[in-house]
Amino acid sequence: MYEADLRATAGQTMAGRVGAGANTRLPELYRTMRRIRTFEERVGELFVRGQSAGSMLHLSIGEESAAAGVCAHLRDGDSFTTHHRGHGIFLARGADPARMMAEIGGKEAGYCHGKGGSMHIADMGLGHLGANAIVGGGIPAVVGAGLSARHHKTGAVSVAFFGDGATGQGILYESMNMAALWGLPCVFVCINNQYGMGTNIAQATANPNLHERAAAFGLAAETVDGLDVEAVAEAAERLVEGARAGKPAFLAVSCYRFYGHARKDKSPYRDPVEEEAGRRQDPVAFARAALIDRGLESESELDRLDTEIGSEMDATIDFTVAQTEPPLASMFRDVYAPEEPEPEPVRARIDRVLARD
Amino acid sequence: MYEADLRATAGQTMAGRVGAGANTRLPELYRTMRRIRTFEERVGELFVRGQSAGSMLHLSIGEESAAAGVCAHLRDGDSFTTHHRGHGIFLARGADPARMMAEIGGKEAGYCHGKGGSMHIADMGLGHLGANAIVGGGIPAVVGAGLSARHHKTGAVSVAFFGDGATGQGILYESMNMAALWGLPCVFVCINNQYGMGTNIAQATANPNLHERAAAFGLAAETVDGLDVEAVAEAAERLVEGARAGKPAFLAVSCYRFYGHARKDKSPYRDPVEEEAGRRQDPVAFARAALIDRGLESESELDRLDTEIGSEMDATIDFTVAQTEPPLASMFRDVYAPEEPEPEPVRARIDRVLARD
Amino acid sequence: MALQELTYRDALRKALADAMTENPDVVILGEEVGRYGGAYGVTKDLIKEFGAERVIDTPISEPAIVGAAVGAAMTGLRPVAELMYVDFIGMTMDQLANQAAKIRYMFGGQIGVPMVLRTQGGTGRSAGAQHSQSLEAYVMHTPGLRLAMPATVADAYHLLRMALTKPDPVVFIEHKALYTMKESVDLDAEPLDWGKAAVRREGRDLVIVTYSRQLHYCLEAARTLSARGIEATVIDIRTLNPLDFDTIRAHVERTGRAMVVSEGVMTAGVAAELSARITEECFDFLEDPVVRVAGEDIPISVSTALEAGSVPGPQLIADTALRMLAGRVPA
Amino acid sequence: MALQELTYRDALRKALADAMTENPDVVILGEEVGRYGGAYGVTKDLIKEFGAERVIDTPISEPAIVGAAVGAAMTGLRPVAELMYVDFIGMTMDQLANQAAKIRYMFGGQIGVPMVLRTQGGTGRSAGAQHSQSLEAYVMHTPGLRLAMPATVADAYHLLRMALTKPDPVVFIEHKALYTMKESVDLDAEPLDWGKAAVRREGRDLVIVTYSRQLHYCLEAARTLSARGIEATVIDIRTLNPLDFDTIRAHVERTGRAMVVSEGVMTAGVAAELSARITEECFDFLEDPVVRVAGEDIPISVSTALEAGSVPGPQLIADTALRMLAGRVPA
Ligand SMILES: Cc1ncc(C[n+]2csc(CCOP(=O)(O)OP(=O)(O)O)c2C)c(N)n1
Ligand SMILES: Cc1ncc(C[n+]2csc(CCOP(=O)(O)OP(=O)(O)O)c2C)c(N)n1
Ligand SMILES: [Mg+2]
Ligand SMILES: [Mg+2]
Repeated sequence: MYEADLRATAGQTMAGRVGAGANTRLPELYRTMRRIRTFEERVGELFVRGQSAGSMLHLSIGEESAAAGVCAHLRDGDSFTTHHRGHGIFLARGADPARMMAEIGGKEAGYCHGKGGSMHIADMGLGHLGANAIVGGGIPAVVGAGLSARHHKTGAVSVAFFGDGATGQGILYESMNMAALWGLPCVFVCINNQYGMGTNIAQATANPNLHERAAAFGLAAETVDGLDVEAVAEAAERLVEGARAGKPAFLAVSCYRFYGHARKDKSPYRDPVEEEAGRRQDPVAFARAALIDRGLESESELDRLDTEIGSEMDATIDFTVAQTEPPLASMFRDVYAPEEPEPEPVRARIDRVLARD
Repeated sequence: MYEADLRATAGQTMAGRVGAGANTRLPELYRTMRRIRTFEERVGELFVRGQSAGSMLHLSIGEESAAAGVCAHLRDGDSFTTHHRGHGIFLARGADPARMMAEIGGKEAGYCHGKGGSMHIADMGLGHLGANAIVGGGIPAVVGAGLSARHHKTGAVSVAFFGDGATGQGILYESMNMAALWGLPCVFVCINNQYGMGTNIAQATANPNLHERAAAFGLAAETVDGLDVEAVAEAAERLVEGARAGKPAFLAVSCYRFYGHARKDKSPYRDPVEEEAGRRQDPVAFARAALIDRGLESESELDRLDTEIGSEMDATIDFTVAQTEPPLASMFRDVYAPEEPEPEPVRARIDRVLARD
Repeated sequence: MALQELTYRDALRKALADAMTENPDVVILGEEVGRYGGAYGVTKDLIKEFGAERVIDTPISEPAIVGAAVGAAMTGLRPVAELMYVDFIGMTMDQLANQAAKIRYMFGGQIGVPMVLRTQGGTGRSAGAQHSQSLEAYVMHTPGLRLAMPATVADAYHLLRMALTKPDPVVFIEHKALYTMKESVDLDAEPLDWGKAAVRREGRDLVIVTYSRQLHYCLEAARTLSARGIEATVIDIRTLNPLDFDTIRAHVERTGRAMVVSEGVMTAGVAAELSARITEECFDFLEDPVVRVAGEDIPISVSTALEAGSVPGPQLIADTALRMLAGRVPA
Repeated sequence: MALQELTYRDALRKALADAMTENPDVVILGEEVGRYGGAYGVTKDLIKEFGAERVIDTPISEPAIVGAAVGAAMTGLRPVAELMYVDFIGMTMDQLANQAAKIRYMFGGQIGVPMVLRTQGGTGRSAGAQHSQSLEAYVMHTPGLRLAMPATVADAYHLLRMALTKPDPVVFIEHKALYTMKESVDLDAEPLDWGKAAVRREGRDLVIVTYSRQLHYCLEAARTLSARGIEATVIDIRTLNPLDFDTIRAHVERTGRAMVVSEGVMTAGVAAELSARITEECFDFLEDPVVRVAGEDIPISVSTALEAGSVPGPQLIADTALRMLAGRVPA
């Protein structure tokens, strides 16, 4: 019965999609994806301008459909964690790109006051429980969030976003097993961009049909082609709503990492022919073409939108450059709760020790 | 083609089994299982006599077919690791029960000179890379042993034995993924005695068909009923030889933990009706009946064998009780290699510090 | 005021039960915490009282247990995760040290991780090298983690109750050899402040700083010493983070001699921190170097004789004090 | 004798290549060690020279990488496992501390685990809280694990070559800020003994004990001090286990003053061990308490300013020494 329900929902959405009518969400999905694409391009510029905090900047260009498609089905009160390549997901969930960029620049005005940076952005207001620099590190938190949702009967889901590389980490299976065992409202979204640094997924596992693992643990599990954001959104709707109803899920979104692993990596380990083909799997361009094809938007309307987004994102750089670094004293803040004493600085301790006579 | 080979082998063995002929290994398998059963009963006695080192004694009664069936297909040069309930496996592989019992008693004459005890028995001569008190802790070592076998072209396999509880540990999946990816000669044997302490496997996972997980990682994977040691041996032969040929494997042996988790546990969390039914799944009794049924051995011959084994195992207790504890100074030995200096005892350090004036 | 005769185990159990009654967001999760009642019986029958959704039996997945507790704590629960043995902390150090300990900081103070990780450690049950360790130093060396280690029945109760009100992650390490210890306690009494050391005995000649089970060995040694005319002050630090150094300083300055006693291995352990700190802050008052009495730098054997020899006992503590005060004692 | 101008990175690479050429059982396994050449380029092109069966790219599975190395070491290989960042050691502490470190002991001396775990730590690249730590104290506190931390190009080469001949597991921690450091070295020179500290500079006034990148900061501070008339001895301990305390003792007894400098957080860290040990063994020679200059007890921020502020630098080291010797220096 439960499965039947899901199929019914799925069927409806499909129908909605095929008819290129008013109820398509493609324009909105396109806009989200374009904002992500442009934001990431600007992150690259921030780096080139020497204004980023470090070079550990992981761009999600080519993966926009995963962020847009899944986040389209999240609601207020839902929560999520991301991996180190999580800018797009957070933007899709409603982040302020200026505060994001400021965080990436290590500035006081950033989401985490410059303590976190690109790999540790979080925002409790939007349910972002945190990006993570540990591959797989943020996954089990969604099990805990699922327990909270069950306990407080909030109807919220919690989504873990991670890369194909994280399927090497045992904690993923421990977490999926718990979610399935307890029927928690958890969704595991694997953004399979084919690479973990220089390692192709086929060099990391004998069976790259990643969803089969999740199925073996008892989750609803699918793989979807990330070229088509509508397909991602449909699968996400099915699985997210299933999870809300107590059937945790796994979704692998197949896509391609357009550029290097981090800003300095030129991917010398990849075949240029493969790269070219990979970059043709462009969900932003694909959606754009579909909008025009289906007569939902004209080329010039889209150009205007793209320009508008360009300006919005340009402003994030100007904003960031104008911001200040966090004050040195803030270093001792937030180790413990505000009502607790701060750790004593080493210099103060030494002063005390040597002031004895 | 590879799969076809396996099927052919399997077919042959089946044929061999159905004809209750000279080429059955059942008598030998029975003997191994009976020795395990009796040994474990004596371990229980050692505890009652207050001669065991601690109460962390985990008996494998009810699980003898896994040990006997799998070890029947191991050869010189093969290696294995076990979990904390590994006495039977080591015996099946040829251990000296007296040295085992002495180790369980924490005596100098034990396999590990009383440093290891029941949960840390090992013997490099027999390829026993060690029992482990960490659930799942011994599993990845077989991947390393598989790499060694590949490197040195020894043709050896390495087998990890563990319980159903270890399927909760992520390191199992990491290890299986590596073994499958690299085509290593590794076999993962899950002795599914239905319980991890007080937790039934159905309370630990949403999908208790454990072999499905291994299959999803690309291993040859089967579940076999542990009541029938010949079935276990057949599956083991298929999978062990497959692994030798480069197709790593997973075998779940279904059985029942007859007694408590450790010596002091009376399993109050189990339904007595279930326990009674579980204990009827007795691989030793089943094999005994089969031997008689098929006219391979007479009841009196088996009685004689059992008595002989009883005396052998009685002697292990007498041996153990007569042995001495390891000398106190041995405490500082074996932290590092023999050619390295031993750690300085705390007492000696304090003496040195306070001898200054 | 109602004095009760309670075991350490029951005091812990009562702390959990009282906290769960008071705060519906307290949940317990871990291996065998429910139907089995905990490997050492601390959570016995709590599942009957509070149900399986608040006393959650987990698969054997330590990393995810701690990780799930982190997520739960960030989303409105007050989880008490249990690690059956502190020896398993090695599997969870990423979730504990990289996640729980750093989340508040990395995220610029947006949120804390108010969880308690209960576990137990130490020797005393012939449990071998992987079930007998004292690993509190790993925790103490990790900024962001609070660390409590009760030595008495009253502290077992009060420290656990307090841990369950703290805004930051608390690692709470019990000692496996203390569970059956009985004391008469007043659970309604005003507890001492969280983060305040307890002076368990006062004496003029030297200060012994310790915690957890070694407190009892130190007190036993102090009685022996007293019979020999030496009076020791014995300080139980109770919480290693926060560390109440003021109490230690005051007593060391008064007596001029300090010994630190810990069951954990000596090198780079808690005893090293205490020793370094005392030297830094009380140097001019010290007549002797601070002496460390700690676990040997070796793994623990299953053999009972070797196990006992691997960690400090009352004899070694008393002998060391006698040597420190050699000038004062009639030979 | 042939002097070569080499980077720390290339010296490490050459050590691996030479060891692999000499001993066919040496294999490397880890994430991105092969085709990618290592996140910091240390294993660059080794896969071309030695093939994919000796330079093994693994999935992202730190616990199993270390566990596989343990099994490989027990069965005749000489594995060099790589952890891309020491910050990931938390996931592997079970395999490292409960398996690698204890196997020889638990099994009564039957077998050792001759593996090397190469990794890198420290600040300096704005890599944030989970990629900038100095976690050597966890390792130093674990009996059974050897621990080497090279500060110079020559040591990068020689210590790694030596580590690859040792019978016990060696954790080998490089510093991410040193990879591009260049020095002229003689790789054929007789290396100093494994386990022997290097006295990098001798001076009459105080001893600074340190290791890894902080050595360079200490030397810089020593030059500043020298200009102020203060002469410091700087000892690079190089291997934290075994620890060459004899060298430290000799110099502390001579100068009467000691400072220990470490990038790891101060509390319960390596600096605590060094301080405690010096106090114990050299108490009567000390004119000042041993002073610890170490990392702040906080996580590391991504902000470059906060990152740099979180760990010692030449300025703090020099200032501290000046204060210790305040009586001696013209104000
Ligand atoms: C535990 C851990 N191991 C290794 C790394 C280094 N590392 C950072 S990203 C990465 C690749 C991750 O690949 P994937 O999960 O596919 O994410 P992607 O980068 O493709 O988005 C690696 C190995 C890390 N940060 N954490
Ligand atoms: C990492 C770890 N977690 C928990 C334990 C405590 N423990 C010991 S045995 C056991 C149950 C194991 O069950 P299973 O793997 O099925 O083996 P069995 O005891 O049934 O043979 C548990 C939880 C442990 N020793 N190690
Ligand atoms: Mg990827
Ligand atoms: Mg079991």
